[in-house]
Amino acid sequence: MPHQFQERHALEELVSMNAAAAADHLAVVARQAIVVVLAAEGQEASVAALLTADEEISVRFSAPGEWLVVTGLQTPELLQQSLAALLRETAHCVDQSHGRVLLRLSGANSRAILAKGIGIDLHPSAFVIGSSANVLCGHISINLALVDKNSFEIVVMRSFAESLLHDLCEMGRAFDLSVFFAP
Amino acid sequence: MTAYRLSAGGLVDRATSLNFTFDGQSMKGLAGDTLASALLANDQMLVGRSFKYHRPRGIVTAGASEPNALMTIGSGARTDPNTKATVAELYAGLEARSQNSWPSLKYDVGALNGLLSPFLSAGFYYKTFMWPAAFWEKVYEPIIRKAAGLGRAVLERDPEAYEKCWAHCDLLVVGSGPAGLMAALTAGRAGLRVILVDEGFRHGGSLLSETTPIDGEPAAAFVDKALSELATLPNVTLMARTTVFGWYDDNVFGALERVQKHLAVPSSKLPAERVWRIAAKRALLATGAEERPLVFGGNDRPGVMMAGALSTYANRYGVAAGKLVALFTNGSAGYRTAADLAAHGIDIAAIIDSRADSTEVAPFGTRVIRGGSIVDTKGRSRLSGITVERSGFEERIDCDAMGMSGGFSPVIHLACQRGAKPVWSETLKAFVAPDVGAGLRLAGSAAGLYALAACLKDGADKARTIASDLGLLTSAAHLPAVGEETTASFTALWYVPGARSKAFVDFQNDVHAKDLGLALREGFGHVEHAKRYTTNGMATDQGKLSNVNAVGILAGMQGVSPAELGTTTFRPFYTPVPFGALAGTSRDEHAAPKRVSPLHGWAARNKAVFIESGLWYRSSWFPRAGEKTWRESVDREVLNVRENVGLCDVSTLGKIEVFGPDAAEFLNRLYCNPFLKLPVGKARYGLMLREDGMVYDDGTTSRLSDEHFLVTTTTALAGGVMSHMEYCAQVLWPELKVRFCSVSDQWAQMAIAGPKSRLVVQALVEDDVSNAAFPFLAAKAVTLKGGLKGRLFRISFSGELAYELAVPAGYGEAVADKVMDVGRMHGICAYGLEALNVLRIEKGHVTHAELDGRVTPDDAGFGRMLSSQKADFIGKRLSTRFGLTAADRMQMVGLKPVEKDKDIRAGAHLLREGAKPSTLNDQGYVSSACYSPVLGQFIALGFLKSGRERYGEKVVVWDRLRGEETLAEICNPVFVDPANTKLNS
Amino acid sequence: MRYSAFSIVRNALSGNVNWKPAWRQPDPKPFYDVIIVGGGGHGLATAYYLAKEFGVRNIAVLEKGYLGSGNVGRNTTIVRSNYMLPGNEPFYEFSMKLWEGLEQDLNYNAMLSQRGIINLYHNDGQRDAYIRRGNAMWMEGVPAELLDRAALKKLLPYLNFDHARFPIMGGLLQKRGGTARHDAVAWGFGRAADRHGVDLIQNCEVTGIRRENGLVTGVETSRGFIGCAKLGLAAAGNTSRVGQMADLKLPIESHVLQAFVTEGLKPAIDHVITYGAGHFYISQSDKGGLVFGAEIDGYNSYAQRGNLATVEHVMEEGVTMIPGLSRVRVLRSWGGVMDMSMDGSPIISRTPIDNLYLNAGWCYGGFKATPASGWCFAHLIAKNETHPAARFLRLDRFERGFPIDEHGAGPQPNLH
Amino acid sequence: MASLIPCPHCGVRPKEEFAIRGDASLVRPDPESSDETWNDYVHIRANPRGRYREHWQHVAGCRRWLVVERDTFTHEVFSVTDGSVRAWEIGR
Repeated sequence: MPHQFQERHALEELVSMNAAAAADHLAVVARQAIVVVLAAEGQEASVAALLTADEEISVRFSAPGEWLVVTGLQTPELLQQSLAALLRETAHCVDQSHGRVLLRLSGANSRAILAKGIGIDLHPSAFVIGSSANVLCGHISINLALVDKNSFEIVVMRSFAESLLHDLCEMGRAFDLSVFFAP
Repeated sequence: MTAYRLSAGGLVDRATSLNFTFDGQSMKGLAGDTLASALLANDQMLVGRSFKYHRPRGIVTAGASEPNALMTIGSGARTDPNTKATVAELYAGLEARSQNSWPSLKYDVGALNGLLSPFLSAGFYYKTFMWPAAFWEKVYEPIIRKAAGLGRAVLERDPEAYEKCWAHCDLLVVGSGPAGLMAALTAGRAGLRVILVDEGFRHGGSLLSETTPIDGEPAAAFVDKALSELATLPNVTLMARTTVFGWYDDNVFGALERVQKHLAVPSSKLPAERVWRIAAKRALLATGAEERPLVFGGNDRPGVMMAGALSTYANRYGVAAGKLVALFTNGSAGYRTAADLAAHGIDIAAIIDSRADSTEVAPFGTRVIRGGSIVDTKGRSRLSGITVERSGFEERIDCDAMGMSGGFSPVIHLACQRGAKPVWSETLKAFVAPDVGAGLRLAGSAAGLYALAACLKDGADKARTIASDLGLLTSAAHLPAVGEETTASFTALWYVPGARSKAFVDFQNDVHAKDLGLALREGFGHVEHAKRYTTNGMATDQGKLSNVNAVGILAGMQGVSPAELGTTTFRPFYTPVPFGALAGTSRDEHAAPKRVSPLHGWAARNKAVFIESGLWYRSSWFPRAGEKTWRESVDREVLNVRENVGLCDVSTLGKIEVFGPDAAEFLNRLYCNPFLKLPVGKARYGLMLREDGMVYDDGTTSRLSDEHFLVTTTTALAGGVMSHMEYCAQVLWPELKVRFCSVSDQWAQMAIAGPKSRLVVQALVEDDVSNAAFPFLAAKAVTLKGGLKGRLFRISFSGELAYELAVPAGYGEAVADKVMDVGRMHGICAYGLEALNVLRIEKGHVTHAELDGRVTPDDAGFGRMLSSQKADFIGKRLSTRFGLTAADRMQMVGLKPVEKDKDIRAGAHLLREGAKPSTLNDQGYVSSACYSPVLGQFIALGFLKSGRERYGEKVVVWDRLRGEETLAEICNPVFVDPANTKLNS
Repeated sequence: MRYSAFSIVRNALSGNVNWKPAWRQPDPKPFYDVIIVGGGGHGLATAYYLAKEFGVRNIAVLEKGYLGSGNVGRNTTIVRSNYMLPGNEPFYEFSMKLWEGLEQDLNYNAMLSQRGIINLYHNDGQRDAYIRRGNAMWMEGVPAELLDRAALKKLLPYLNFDHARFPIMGGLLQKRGGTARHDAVAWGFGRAADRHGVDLIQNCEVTGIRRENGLVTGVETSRGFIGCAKLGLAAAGNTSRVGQMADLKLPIESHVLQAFVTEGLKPAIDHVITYGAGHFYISQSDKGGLVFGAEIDGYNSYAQRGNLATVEHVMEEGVTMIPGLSRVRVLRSWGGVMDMSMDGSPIISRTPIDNLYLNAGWCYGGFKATPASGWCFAHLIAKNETHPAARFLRLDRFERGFPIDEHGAGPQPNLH
Repeated sequence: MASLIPCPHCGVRPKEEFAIRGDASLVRPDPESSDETWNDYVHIRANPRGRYREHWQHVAGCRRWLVVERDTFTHEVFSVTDGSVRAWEIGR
C-alpha cells in the first residue's frame, strides 16, 4: 500500500497565508530547493565558476569552497541531480531543502531592521547587491544575501526558524513589519 | 510662573506647562525643563539625604555628574531608583520621590548619624563590630545594610521593552557642543559617514547655555542652523538622548539611547531604551570639561552649587536657583556666572575670589572679596548665608544660593577606559588624556581648550585631520565668528583652609577632607588605597566631581605633585546603564533561541509533555487519560516498548555527513575505536575522546558509501563535536581530504523500538528489513512505500529490536503519523525521553550522566574499544597516564537495592557497609537511577572504586541530602537481556 | 594599635588624629628567610600564617603595585565551600573554617557575611549533579540543603519562576556560604602580617629569579636584588610571567574575567545566588550595590578590561534570572586577570626547584580560598611538606593523570 | 580584538561569532614522542604577555579555524590567517 506524505513547512500555523504586505515585509518562501555544495580539495575555483554560470540557481557564499545553492525553479531532487551532473566528482552536494528555511525581508527599512541583530555593515556601499554571507543574527546563525536594492534573503536552519521569525518580528515592530507566506 | 522662574529667556517652552509631583506634592514645570530645573523653579532646593550622615542635600550640577539630586522616578513596575534629576527630562505626570530619608526628606531620623560622625570616620567598620563573632550577620550588618543603599529597587517584572542595534560609521562624534558640532559639520560636508551623539535631549551641549554670540546671533540659533544642515546630509546621523558609555577594543563604542524615557505614555512599538554598538573607523571626543567644586567648610549645604550650573539654569532653563547669590571662585568662571546671573536680574551677594591678585572684572556694582575664602555656611533646607574669611577677619554674608568654581577638568573618561593612564597637565592643572592612537582623538574643552572660538576651530581642524586620515581631502572649514571672550583661567585650590564644619570632597559618599587625612595617616595614601578606604569616588557619579580634588588634597598632604600621585582608573560605564537595556530582547522565554524538532507537532498531537534539553524542546512522556503521575505514563511506555513497539523522536541527535577520500582515515583518528574497515551499509558505535584521554562524546557512525559517512552525536554536543571535527581536519590534519556538512536539521529521525518494530517498519518501507537482509547495525538508504526516500538504521538504545528511520524533515510529522497508524494493530505507543532513559539504564547504556568529562573508556566499561592497533587517535597517548589506569579508579557498575521496595536516586554516594561517612571513605556515586517496570524495582548505574571486581558485594547508597540510606547490591550494569538476544532477533 | 569599639571611641574623642598606620613601609632587607612574590590576598595570608603559625621570622612580601591591587580587590567577594570532588572539598572547607574565625584572629572586620549561597538548577540532570555535590559536601561534614521550587519561591520570590527559558526547578543551599569585604581581607592580613614582623614591600616588582646550583638564591627587583632561602610565588594572573623567570613550565593561561556593580540600592537580595543555565552570580554588598559577574571573556589576556559582547551576555543572564533587575543601573565594570589552570582547580605545590614553591591556578575561585591558601602554602614552605587539605593540589597532577576537573571540561582553560 | 575580528574569508565580524580554543603555536606531537612532549602539548602553556597566536573558530560564519595573532595586553590584532594554511606552514 503506497503512502502519500504531506510535507509540512516549519512555520506553517505560525504565519498566515495571505494578508496585505506593509511597506516593510517579511515573506516566508516555501518550496525552495537548497543544496550545500562542498568543493573537493583543489576544485574550489572550478566549482565556483560552474555554479555562477548557471542562471537557474542563486549561489550564496558560506565558506571557502562551500556554497548554498538556492532555487525556486527546481525540486530538491532535480536540483540535487543537476548539480551532481554539473559538478561530478569536483564537489559533494548535500540536500538541505528540508533543513533550511528561506525568508525574504524587503522594504526601505530592511537595513534598520537587520541592524538590530546583525553586526556587519549593511550600508549599500559595504554590502552590495549580490553579496551573501553567513552571519549571526541575534543568537542565531543565518546566511544573509542582498538580492535587490532593499531586499534581503535569509536562510536559517529549520529548527531555529521559529525563534528567528520571532526575533525578526521584534526587530520590525517599530516599522509595522508584515509577515506571511509568499504566494 | 513660579517664584524662581525668570520672566524671560531660556530654551523652555513657556506655552507648555507640565504637571509633576515631588514627594507627592504637585508642581509645575515647562517643556524643555529637566526635573532639576523644574524643582529649582519650584523653590525645591532640598532634594535628598546623603549616604552616610543623612545630611540634607540640594542640586549641585546641571548634568551627568550630579552627586546629590538622585530621585526615584515612576511607580509600580516602572520605578527607576537613583535617577539624576539633572538629566531627567520633564514630562507631564512625572512622579519623583526623594531617597534615603525616613520619615520624610525634611525630618530624617537617619540624620542622627551626623551626631555620631566622629565615630564613623573612614574605615571605622573595619575596626569594630567583631564581637561577639555571631553578631555581625544578626545585628550589625542588617542595620548597616538598611541605613546604606540609595533608592529602592522594586524587583518586579519590567513591562517595558529594550533592544540593541549596531551602527557603523567613519566618524563618531561624542558631544555636540561647539567642538562636536563643528566636527560633524566639517566631516559631514566632506562626505564621511558621521554619527553625532549627545547625551542631552537637545543637541548643542554647552552652546545651549552660551551667552557669547556666534556669527552675530545667539549660540542656540547657530546650533539650530547647524542641525538643519546636518539633517539634510544623508551621510550624517544625529542621535540625541544618547550617552556613549564605553570605548571597547577595535574602536567599538557602547551607547545608550533613552528612546522613550521622556514620555509619559510610551509607545508599545518602541523600546524604552536601546543599546547601540557603534563600530567607528574614527572617533572624536568632544565631551567638554567638568567644573570642579571647592572643598570648604559647609560646602554641602543645599544651595551650594556649581557656578556653571547656575549659569545653565538661568540661561538655558530660565530658572534662578536663588534670588541672592554668592560666588566662590578660584578663576574667571565665577565672574562669568556672576555676569550671566546679573544679566537675568539676579542679585549677586558677593564674589569671593580665592586669588588675592586676580584682575578679573565683576559685573558693575558687584562686591568682590579677593583673597577671601568661605569657611562655613548656614541654613537648613536651603542656604541662608556664608561665613567669609579674609586676612583673619570673618564676615557673614547672606545669600540663598551660591556658586563655586574650582577650575576645570577635561572629560576624558572614555579615552582612558582601555588602559591608557591620564596625564597630569601642570598648565591646565588637570588630568588630560594621553595619546591613545589615531582611532580616538579629543577636541575642544575635552582637549583642554576653554574658549568658544578655540573649541569651534579645534572641532573643525580635528575633523579635517580625520577626513584626511581616511583619504578624503577637505578644504578649510568656514569658521563662524565669535563675539568677544575673556580668557578662562584659574589657580588650583584643592582645599580651602580654616573650615569650620565638614568640607566635603565626595558629596554622595559623604567623604570629607579629614577622611582623606585619616586614610593617609593609616597608610592608605596610594590613590587607589585612599579611594577604597574612604570610598571617595565610588558613588553613582564615580567621582566625576570629587576625584581630582581628592588627588589634589592627597598629593598636597604628601608634598608631591598630582602627577606623582596619579589618579584612579576610569572604567565603563561613563554613566550607569540599566541591566535591561544591555540585555535587550534576550530575556525570559527568549533568553536563548529555541530549537524545534521536525516531529514537534506530532508529539504535541500525541499530548507530549515537553522538556527543555539544551536549546531543544523534547518530548518527555506522553500521558494518557487516567494516568495520575508521570511514572505511570513512563512505566507504561517502557513496558510497551519491551513487549510491543514504541516510537520516539530522536531528531535532535547531531548528524554530520563526512565526505572525501580520507573520510575513513579521518574517523579512524577521531574515534578511539577503529573505523577503517567499517563496511558500506553498516553502522558502528564510536567513542570519541578528548586529547587528555577522557571520553568526550559517543554515537553511531554509518558508512553510506566508500567515501561518505554519517556521524551521529549526542544532542548536547552536536555543535561541539562538529567544531572539534573541523579543528582536527583544518588544524591537526590538513593533509586529509575530508569535508563535513551538518545535516541535523535536514532529517526527522524516529526510533521504532520493540519486538514488533519490524512489522511496523516493514509495513512502511519497500526494502526488506528482515534480520537476514537488514541485520543489527545495518544502515542504508531506503524507499518508503509511495516513493519517499529515507534512511534506515538498525541501531538500538533501548536494547530491543529497533530501527531508526530518517526522512526529510518536512515529511517527519506525516511519516510519524503513518508509523503510529500502521503500528496501532501492533500496540504501538509514543514514548519520550523519560522512558528512553529507563530503557537505556535497564540496558546499561551510558549518557552524559555517566560520560561527565571525568570518565575514561575503561571506567565506563569500554576499555576494550581502545584500539591498540591504531598508531594514533585523539586521546591515545594521555589515556595511558598513571592516574587514568590506576586500579582503584571508579568503574561503572549496576546497583540494585537489597530490599526490593527501596528507592535509589542519582546523586547519592556510595559507602562500604559500616564505614563512617567521610571524604576518605567515599567509594563513588550514583550517576543514573530509575524504577524499572520490567524488574519491578529501582535500579541504578553508578561509579564505584574498582567496581567491576565487586559484583555481588553490598554497598550503602548514602543520600544525606535527602536523608536516605539504602543497602544495594553491586551488579553488572546490564539489567535486561545481557546476551543481546532481543537486539539481534 | 588594637582595634576595638573602645579604640574607636577614644580616637574619635581625640579627633581621629592618633590612629597609627596599618602597616610599616619598610625598605627591603638584603636577605629574607622567605620571600613571597605577590602582595594580594594569598601572598599576605601566606606571610601571616608563616609568621604566626609556623614561626618563620624573617619574611618579606614583594608587591609590584600596592597591597591588594590584584584580584583580591576585584572579585565578587563570594565565600563558599560547596565543591564536589575530593581534591577540592576538604581544602575549601578548611578555608571556610578559617573564615569563620578570621576577623577575631586578625583583629580586623572583614565583614564576613554568611548569608547563604544558592546554586539554582534547571533540569533533572543538573539537580542530580547538585545532589552529588551536596552529598560530597556532607561526606566532608559540610551541611548542604536541597531546595525545591516551592522552598525557593518562598526564599527568593523575585526569581523568574513564570517566564524563564530554562525554568528554575530548585537550588542547592549552603547556609554558611556568603560574602566578605574583599579589600578588608587584604588589609586585615597585611596589617596582621606586619604586626608579626613581616616586611610588606610595595612598588617592588620582581624582574628576575636568581638561581645557583639549581636553587633559588634571591630575586632581582625594581628595588634591587633581595636574597632569600625560600621563594614562594603567589602572583595570580601574572604567575606565568614570574614562573618563566625560573623556567617553570606551567599549566596556566591568563584570562580576563569581568565583574560589575550596580548603583547602591536598599537591601533587595539577601543571598548569594548563582544561575544554573549560565554562569551568572550575584549578591548585594553592605553598601547596597549589587555585585555580579559571569563567565570569562574567553581569550588569553593580561588586560584588566573586557569586551562589550560579554557584558551584554552577562546582563542577559541576569535579567533572565531576576526580571526585576531590568531597571537597575549598572555602575561600573572591570576586569581581573585569572590564572586559569588546565582543570579549573588550583595548585599549591613544590616545583622542580627545591626551594621554589608555587601557589597558582585559582581560576574564578581564589577569593574564598584566601585563608586556606595562605595556611597550606605557609605549611608547605615552612615544613617542606604538603598540608593534608591541599594534598591533591599538586603541580604534577596533570602529567600523572590526576586532574581535579569539577566541570568535566578537560584541559581547555576557557571552558572551566 | 575583543570586539571585532577580521576574518580572512568573511570580513570584519563581531567577537560573538567566534569560539576560542587557545594557543595556536602548539603542534600536536608524533605518536612516538615522549610522555613529556605529549604532556607539554596538552597541559603546558607559554601564556605570554604580549604577542600571541590563538585559535579562533568563526562558528557563525565560515566555520574555519583561524589563527589570530595578537597582543594579550593591548589586544591589538596583527594578523588573522586560516588555520589550515598555518598548519601547512609549520610543517604538519
